[in-house]
Amino acid sequence: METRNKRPPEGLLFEVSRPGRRGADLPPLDVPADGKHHLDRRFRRDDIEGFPELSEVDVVRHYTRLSRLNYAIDLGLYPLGSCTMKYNPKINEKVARLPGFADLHPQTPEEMAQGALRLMHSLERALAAVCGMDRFTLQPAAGAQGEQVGILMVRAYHQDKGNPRQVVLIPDSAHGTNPASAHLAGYKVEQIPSNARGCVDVEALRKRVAEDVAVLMLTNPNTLGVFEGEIETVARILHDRGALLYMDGANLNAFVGQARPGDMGVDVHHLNLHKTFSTPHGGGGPGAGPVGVKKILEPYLPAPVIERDGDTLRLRHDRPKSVGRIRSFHGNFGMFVRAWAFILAHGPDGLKRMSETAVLNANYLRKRLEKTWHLPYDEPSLHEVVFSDKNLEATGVRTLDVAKRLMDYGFHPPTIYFPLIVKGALMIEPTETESREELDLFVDALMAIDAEARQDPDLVKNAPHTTPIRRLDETTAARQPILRWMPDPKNT
Amino acid sequence: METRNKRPPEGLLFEVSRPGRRGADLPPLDVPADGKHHLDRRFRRDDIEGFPELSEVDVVRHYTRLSRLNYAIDLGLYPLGSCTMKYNPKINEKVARLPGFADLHPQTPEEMAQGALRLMHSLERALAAVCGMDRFTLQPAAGAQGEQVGILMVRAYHQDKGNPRQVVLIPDSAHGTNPASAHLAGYKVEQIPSNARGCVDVEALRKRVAEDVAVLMLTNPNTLGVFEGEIETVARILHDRGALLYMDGANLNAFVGQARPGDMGVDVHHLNLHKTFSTPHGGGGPGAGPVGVKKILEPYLPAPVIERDGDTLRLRHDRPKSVGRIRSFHGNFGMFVRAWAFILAHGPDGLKRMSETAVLNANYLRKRLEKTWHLPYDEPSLHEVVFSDKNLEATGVRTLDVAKRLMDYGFHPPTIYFPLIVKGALMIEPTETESREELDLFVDALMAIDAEARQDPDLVKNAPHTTPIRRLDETTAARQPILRWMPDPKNT
Amino acid sequence: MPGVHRYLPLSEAERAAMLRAAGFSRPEDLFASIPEKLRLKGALDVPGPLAEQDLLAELQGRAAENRVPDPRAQFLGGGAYRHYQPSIVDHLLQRTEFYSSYTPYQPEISQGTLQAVFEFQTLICQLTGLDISNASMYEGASSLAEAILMADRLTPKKRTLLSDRLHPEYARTVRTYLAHIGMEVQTFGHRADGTADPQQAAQALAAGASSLVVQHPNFFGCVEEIETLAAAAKQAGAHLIVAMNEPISLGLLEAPGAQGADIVVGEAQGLGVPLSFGGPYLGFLAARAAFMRHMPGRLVGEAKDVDGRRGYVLTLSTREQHIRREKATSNICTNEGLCALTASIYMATLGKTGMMDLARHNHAKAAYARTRLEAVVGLQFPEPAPFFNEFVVRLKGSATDAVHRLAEKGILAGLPLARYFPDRDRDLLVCVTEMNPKAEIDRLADEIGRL
Amino acid sequence: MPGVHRYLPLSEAERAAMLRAAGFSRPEDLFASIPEKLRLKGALDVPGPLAEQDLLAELQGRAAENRVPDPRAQFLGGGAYRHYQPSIVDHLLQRTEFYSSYTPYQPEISQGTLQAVFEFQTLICQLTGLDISNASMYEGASSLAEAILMADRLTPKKRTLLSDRLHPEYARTVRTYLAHIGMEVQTFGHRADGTADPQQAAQALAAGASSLVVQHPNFFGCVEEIETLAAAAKQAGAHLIVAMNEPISLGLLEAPGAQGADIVVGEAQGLGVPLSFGGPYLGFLAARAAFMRHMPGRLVGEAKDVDGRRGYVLTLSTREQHIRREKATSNICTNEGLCALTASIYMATLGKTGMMDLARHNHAKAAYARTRLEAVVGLQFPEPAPFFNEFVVRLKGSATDAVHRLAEKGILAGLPLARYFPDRDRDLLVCVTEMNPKAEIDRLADEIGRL
Ligand SMILES: Cc1ncc(COP(=O)(O)O)c(C=O)c1O
Ligand SMILES: Cc1ncc(COP(=O)(O)O)c(C=O)c1O
Repeated sequence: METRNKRPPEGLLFEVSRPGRRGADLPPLDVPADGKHHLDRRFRRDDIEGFPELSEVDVVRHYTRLSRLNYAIDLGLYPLGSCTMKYNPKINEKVARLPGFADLHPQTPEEMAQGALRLMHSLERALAAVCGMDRFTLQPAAGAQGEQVGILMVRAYHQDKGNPRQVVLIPDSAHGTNPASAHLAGYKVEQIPSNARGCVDVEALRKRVAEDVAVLMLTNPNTLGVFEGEIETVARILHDRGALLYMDGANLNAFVGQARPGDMGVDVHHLNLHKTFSTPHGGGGPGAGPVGVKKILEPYLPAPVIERDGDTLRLRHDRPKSVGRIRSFHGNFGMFVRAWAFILAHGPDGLKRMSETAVLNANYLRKRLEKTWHLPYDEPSLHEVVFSDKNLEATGVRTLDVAKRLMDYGFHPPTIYFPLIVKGALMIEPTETESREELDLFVDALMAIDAEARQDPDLVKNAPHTTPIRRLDETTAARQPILRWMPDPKNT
Repeated sequence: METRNKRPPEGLLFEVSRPGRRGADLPPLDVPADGKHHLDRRFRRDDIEGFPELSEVDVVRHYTRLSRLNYAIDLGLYPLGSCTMKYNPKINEKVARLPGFADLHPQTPEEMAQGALRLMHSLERALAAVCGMDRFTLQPAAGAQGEQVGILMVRAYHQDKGNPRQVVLIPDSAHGTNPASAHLAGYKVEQIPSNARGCVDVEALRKRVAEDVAVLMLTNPNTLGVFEGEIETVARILHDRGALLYMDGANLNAFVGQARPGDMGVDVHHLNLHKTFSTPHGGGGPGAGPVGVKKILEPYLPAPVIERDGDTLRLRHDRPKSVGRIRSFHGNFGMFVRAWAFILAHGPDGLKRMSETAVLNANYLRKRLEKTWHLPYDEPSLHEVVFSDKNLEATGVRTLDVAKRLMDYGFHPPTIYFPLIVKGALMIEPTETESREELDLFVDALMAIDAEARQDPDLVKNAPHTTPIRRLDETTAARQPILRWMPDPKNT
Repeated sequence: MPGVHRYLPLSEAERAAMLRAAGFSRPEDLFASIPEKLRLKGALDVPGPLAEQDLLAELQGRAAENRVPDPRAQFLGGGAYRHYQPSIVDHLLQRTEFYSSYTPYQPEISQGTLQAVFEFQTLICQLTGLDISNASMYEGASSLAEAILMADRLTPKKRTLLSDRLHPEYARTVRTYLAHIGMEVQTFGHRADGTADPQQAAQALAAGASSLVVQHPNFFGCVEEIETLAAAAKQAGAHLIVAMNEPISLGLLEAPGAQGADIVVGEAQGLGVPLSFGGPYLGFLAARAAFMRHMPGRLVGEAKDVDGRRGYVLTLSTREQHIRREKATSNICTNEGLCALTASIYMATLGKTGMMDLARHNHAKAAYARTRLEAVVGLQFPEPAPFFNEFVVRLKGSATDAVHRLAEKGILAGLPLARYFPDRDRDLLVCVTEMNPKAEIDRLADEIGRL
Repeated sequence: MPGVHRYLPLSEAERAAMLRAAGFSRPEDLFASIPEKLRLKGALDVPGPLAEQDLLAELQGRAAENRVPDPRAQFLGGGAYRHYQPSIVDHLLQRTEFYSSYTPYQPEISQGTLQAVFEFQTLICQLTGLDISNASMYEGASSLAEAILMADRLTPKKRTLLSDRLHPEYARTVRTYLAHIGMEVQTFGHRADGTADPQQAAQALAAGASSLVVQHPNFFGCVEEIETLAAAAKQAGAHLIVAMNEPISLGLLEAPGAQGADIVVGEAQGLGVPLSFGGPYLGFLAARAAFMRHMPGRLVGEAKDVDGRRGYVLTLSTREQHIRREKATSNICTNEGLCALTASIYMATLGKTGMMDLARHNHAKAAYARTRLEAVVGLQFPEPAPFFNEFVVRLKGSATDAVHRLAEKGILAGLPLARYFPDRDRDLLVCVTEMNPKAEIDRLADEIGRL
């Protein structure tokens, strides 16, 4: 009996293209087509080789069909650890598309863009309140760029004091962007080991921190979902030696309204609006990575900054000590609108309830799973919990297999093989927007997979079985990369 | 090996409901909650038993999951004969949602609603031009209601002449709404047989038309997709005896810009904006069934009608001879906006090209299929073509099986078992918005199914195999109807 | 390229090739079956074509010609109601699988629509307190006509009684529908407080009727005494038909089914369907189980597939025109499916508490407006009966003039009853919903006071 | 119910039950791992909560505070471009499967995104005339910085040369990125006609550099002589990096790759991405095949599944931060995926002829505007070189004042260069696109004439 629909898979744009089709009509040209400013032949192209030709209908069908090959948050739990895949409120999509925002040109004179500037100003202040920091920049396009800006500010600060220092310390459990960003800021990266509890080893830190250390990049809660309980001590150690504390705030969803980086001795940190504040991930982006700082770092913020001038808000560019621009224009404004709407929708209690629920859901999952699945670090969990495939060792089933098999149960898998300090990690972050029944269904699936692994390991190892495409040969793909479509020589 | 995703099917709203959840928050009440106008207890309810309680997330997931169980025009060919399932331009959805239209209250004073009235007026005039009629009413909510209005006008016309007459003649190939609408207008319905060519039998008609006949309801092109070539003669026969000619214009897509009902002797006809003019079908509706009339019937149009009064347009209610209202307010205005946008997008040449392409696609399919599939009426096809399952008689495979098997090939089946004059009819209408490759894929599928029927009939008889749900027991469903969810007595 | 249009996939070359493949030499030949003299010679007299950019500008221009006050300052009701549509409703409606699909004739690939309709039927039953509901009808007025016909199918008496408090457009539509099928339509009067008069109803019923029709809340906003009227109808062996056009009221008012109504029918636009200048709207029809096989319109029922899975199908179609032709229970075919989906998503989003809170808010705001207006000297309230979110205020002068004068102040004050009742020139029907903040209600009262 | 929020599914009861099931007695205990003294005592100082109805009103109010002239009368460019977005683009973007999904780490359930990115990479290659493209970067300026770093990875010279005709914000961003990684940034000058000077470039190159950077069309609108510059770069063993921020120009201008550019990088917002006050936008980076393993950002490649079906995967990830940490080719992780999809749908919709026609129209309209302005006495055009849809006009007085005065006439005349170059106080950068009808161009010229 058949199982797969017999319609051939959707071809590439270039394959479904047909010469002579068009998907858009332009208004008739209402000015002379050619005049004295005619552009010389040598500047012009007479074809865009291979470029597709489709009708509007063809385009709509192509992308509608493609969309059906994706999983989505609106289809179910999307428990990617450290990614905070929460529900994206639809009203946020609507307000971000208000013509007053969506059609606003970034070069619009300030006087005509006060609504946008006010929104950015309000968001900055709200983030400062949430994080207990003195000031924010909204410019960074994502978390990684926020890290980069943050470390550049740290550098400028030390520079001002006469010595930029050489080293950035990063725990071995940190996200890859931390070292990459530190490197871009011209620093040497040194790893700090985690202790048995998965937290930064304070003694090792104390030993290491010297005049050459500029800053420690600490993720809190860390990538195990564990709160860095000794963070104050950490801050003191650093500050005593003139170093600063950077916090990677990607996991801020864990304690919004419960605690604030600013109260923990953090000097500078980024957060991800596309995580904690629910701006949609868009299949990879866009995001936004605002950076919060304490007073001491304010002079170094990227220019421009928004400042009040009577009743009008102005963009100040004259910031002599600024680290400068990190991008063009004012940042990912469309994400600011969404994040601001998200904050307004929740209010103070709602935000607090948000983190409480995220942590409750993670702990509920943990409790229901920990008897069956191996918990490498038995520490209190906040917003996420990390398991491993250790208990399945005998079966030969690995984390990757479990991830793929979850697809057959209708779930997106958790983050796998991260953090690196856990072998075969399964990093599960449910977020606050999951219902109990969805969590229970997920638990049932993981329990069933554990049983399958023992009874019929091949069923799991060959998973997924029910997806539009099954496991792909990524090795060959990387060895002989095909990164673009090329016309079939046969047809040309 | 497994084939179906293991996630349980989405439950009913009432099953996924959880007490205490809410999907919407209201603005705080800014007036006294209770005053002297407090509503007495005896008028009030204190519960809506069984009503669902869901969070916004639950609702979004519920309907997103349900949506994925549907086929859609944006996923491929939707060849339902007589339904004109063409692409629904997205811009039409956008303009229909402009606040100036979508938020306009039907009781808005005329002076404040000139934009809407102008749009309706323009649409009326454009339809009159397309159909060669003198005047249109946009009031009917769908084709059937248009028929009803049309026949009521015919009745009023005859009444005015002193005798409403008793009989409405309808060919045996007509759509079921024709007799049903005639009946609602208080007429006795008599069938007129089709001749060997599938068209109305002119001789039979000539014999039958007498003083008691009010009107003939003729579908043109008829439900075989064939143009009623003798329509002028038909009109003459009727007119000679004081009877009128009603045309069912559901199939207007076949000759827009090529010919006009008004030039064929038609006195009154409806058309379906949700067919020829591409307003979306919405899984069953809404539609709109404007009715065009010749001068002689104008006095009987439903009230109100739009009329110029200097620069302003007014709704005239004082129409003594009007058949009256057939519904509240001004008709399905949202559909008018879409249809008007559709007409503007095409223009005169575009509309002509639309029908030409619809007919081309139908004839292309016909040519490619007619050698293999039985063509009960070998007459020139316009926008659609009707095949039958005759050639498969020996295999035991029936039209229904073919329809279901098409689903396994990723297609929506054609209209089946209609028109009634064809045994085992497969009524195929591709419309103009299909590409050649989509048509070819469909032909390949029907060819493959023909082969399967001969080699492995059970494969076809047990189809579909790849749909979320397989064949349903409709007999039991009708014998013991369950028309609503009821709380499970076990749980209460 | 004249022929190549963004909505038409075929290129000129494909067109030519297919024409040849189909056995034609010229495009005109495709229409050879249309007699030459019927072939249109000239071009159609319609505007266009417009590029999408120009099309959008054109329609934006049209929309802008509708010069209406801010929604917060509108107080129009009278059969269509202003309510806030949560953003997820339209977001979900724009799933092409919902809006671009046809009537679910093929259940295997239409379960999304079918389950949603089954849920709609259930939600309507829960709101109205009745046993069954259909999948939707055109709109309120024609649905009422269908309900009257249905009642007479079950209990043929060829006579119906309409309350004179019924929406005039509904009454007019009923007469149009019933004009030629030998059913008599009679109206009965109301009491001084503005509600339908049970006595007069009883008298009229004495002569026999298949149905007694009362609108609730009625056209003038008054909440009706359903129980009393139901008793009178029952007594006379007639069916009580309750017509409603403000479904939000059912979040506060007792379910008519629980009060003895046999049929509840009307307009459900209020459940999140856009005002859209009067349509598309959402007719609904709920009734006691006895009416099941007499129902007009589509019905969705539960069924099992060959593997035992639960699914949904269109059922009891032997009632319908495509099977029964002139003997069908109605001529309806295309209904208002997407509006029913709109209402379902709306109801699911508000949920039980939301619906009940919203109804309370509407009533409280209308009550506040009424109280504020009562404080204005010289105004009268011809219908003193309890109301939901709508009531009539009698001004000192012409209500039509008042509406125009307040429009200059950016207020759309309500519906002048003169539109339907020339003799009620000073009467204004005012509707207040959650869309009207207190500040605007105050402004309305102040400005009316200043008239 | 304080705790029950529309975005939080759990009811109070479920919350309590789950808390117990998880082994906690009070919600606070969930945070026991946070030292008591770090626990926030008071409530956060943020506004809200707002019901959706109020939220919408609040943001509509904010949006309305942006008082800008009608889009048809706007002539702003300077790095962001006004183009018409066909309605299908946003309709398709709103498919939740596209916008609510994460980076496609799990290809089996992400083929929609992966195939779309693979198509994006191809479209960018076709437009630029180069071999490879990545899956998107943040925006134009930082992408340029990444390109310079990439060039120096392949050919380490620790030195880059920037044309002084580069967008000032791009130049500033490059300096920020390169400030501390031991790369020298030097600029070279331009010719009288406003284009980058190949001579000066050659001189600067003599000292050695890994890349020569020129914007095309440049910040002042001038079309550059790519071939000449490419020759100079090649000669010196440097890579020519062409920075672009108006992708529509590629519908008319020869593909830089075909003119000798090694890398084409920049801003692709013009491909249907909303202006949105500056972001999110779409950085793109295309290069010759030699750069493949030096590319920053994500790359999607073709692969086969176990059943031999063609599919797509994220590939060459050993370049990336999650594997290589500080040795990665970039720190980028989250990119601008949805903007890349926007651009892909936009390009697919316009298609080959649409893109080329649109570019012609843009140029024709800008040329017309320029001609109209040239007819105004007293105006000057400091950059006489050929242009695409943007050029500088030197007014008789302050351009900033002019912009404000024309704003009162409902025209946003352009970008005063004083914003970046205090010494160019009278210069106005004017951009004309398909969004500007002739009538508005005429009005602009007339009003400038009246100044
Ligand atoms: C812990 C952590 N740090 C940093 C990042 C980088 O943030 P972005 O992807 O927004 O650049 C992420 C995101 O995956 C993360 O999880
Ligand atoms: C030939 C014909 N007549 C009438 C109708 C009825 O139109 P509607 O469904 O809009 O009421 C249809 C629609 O199916 C039809 O195909």
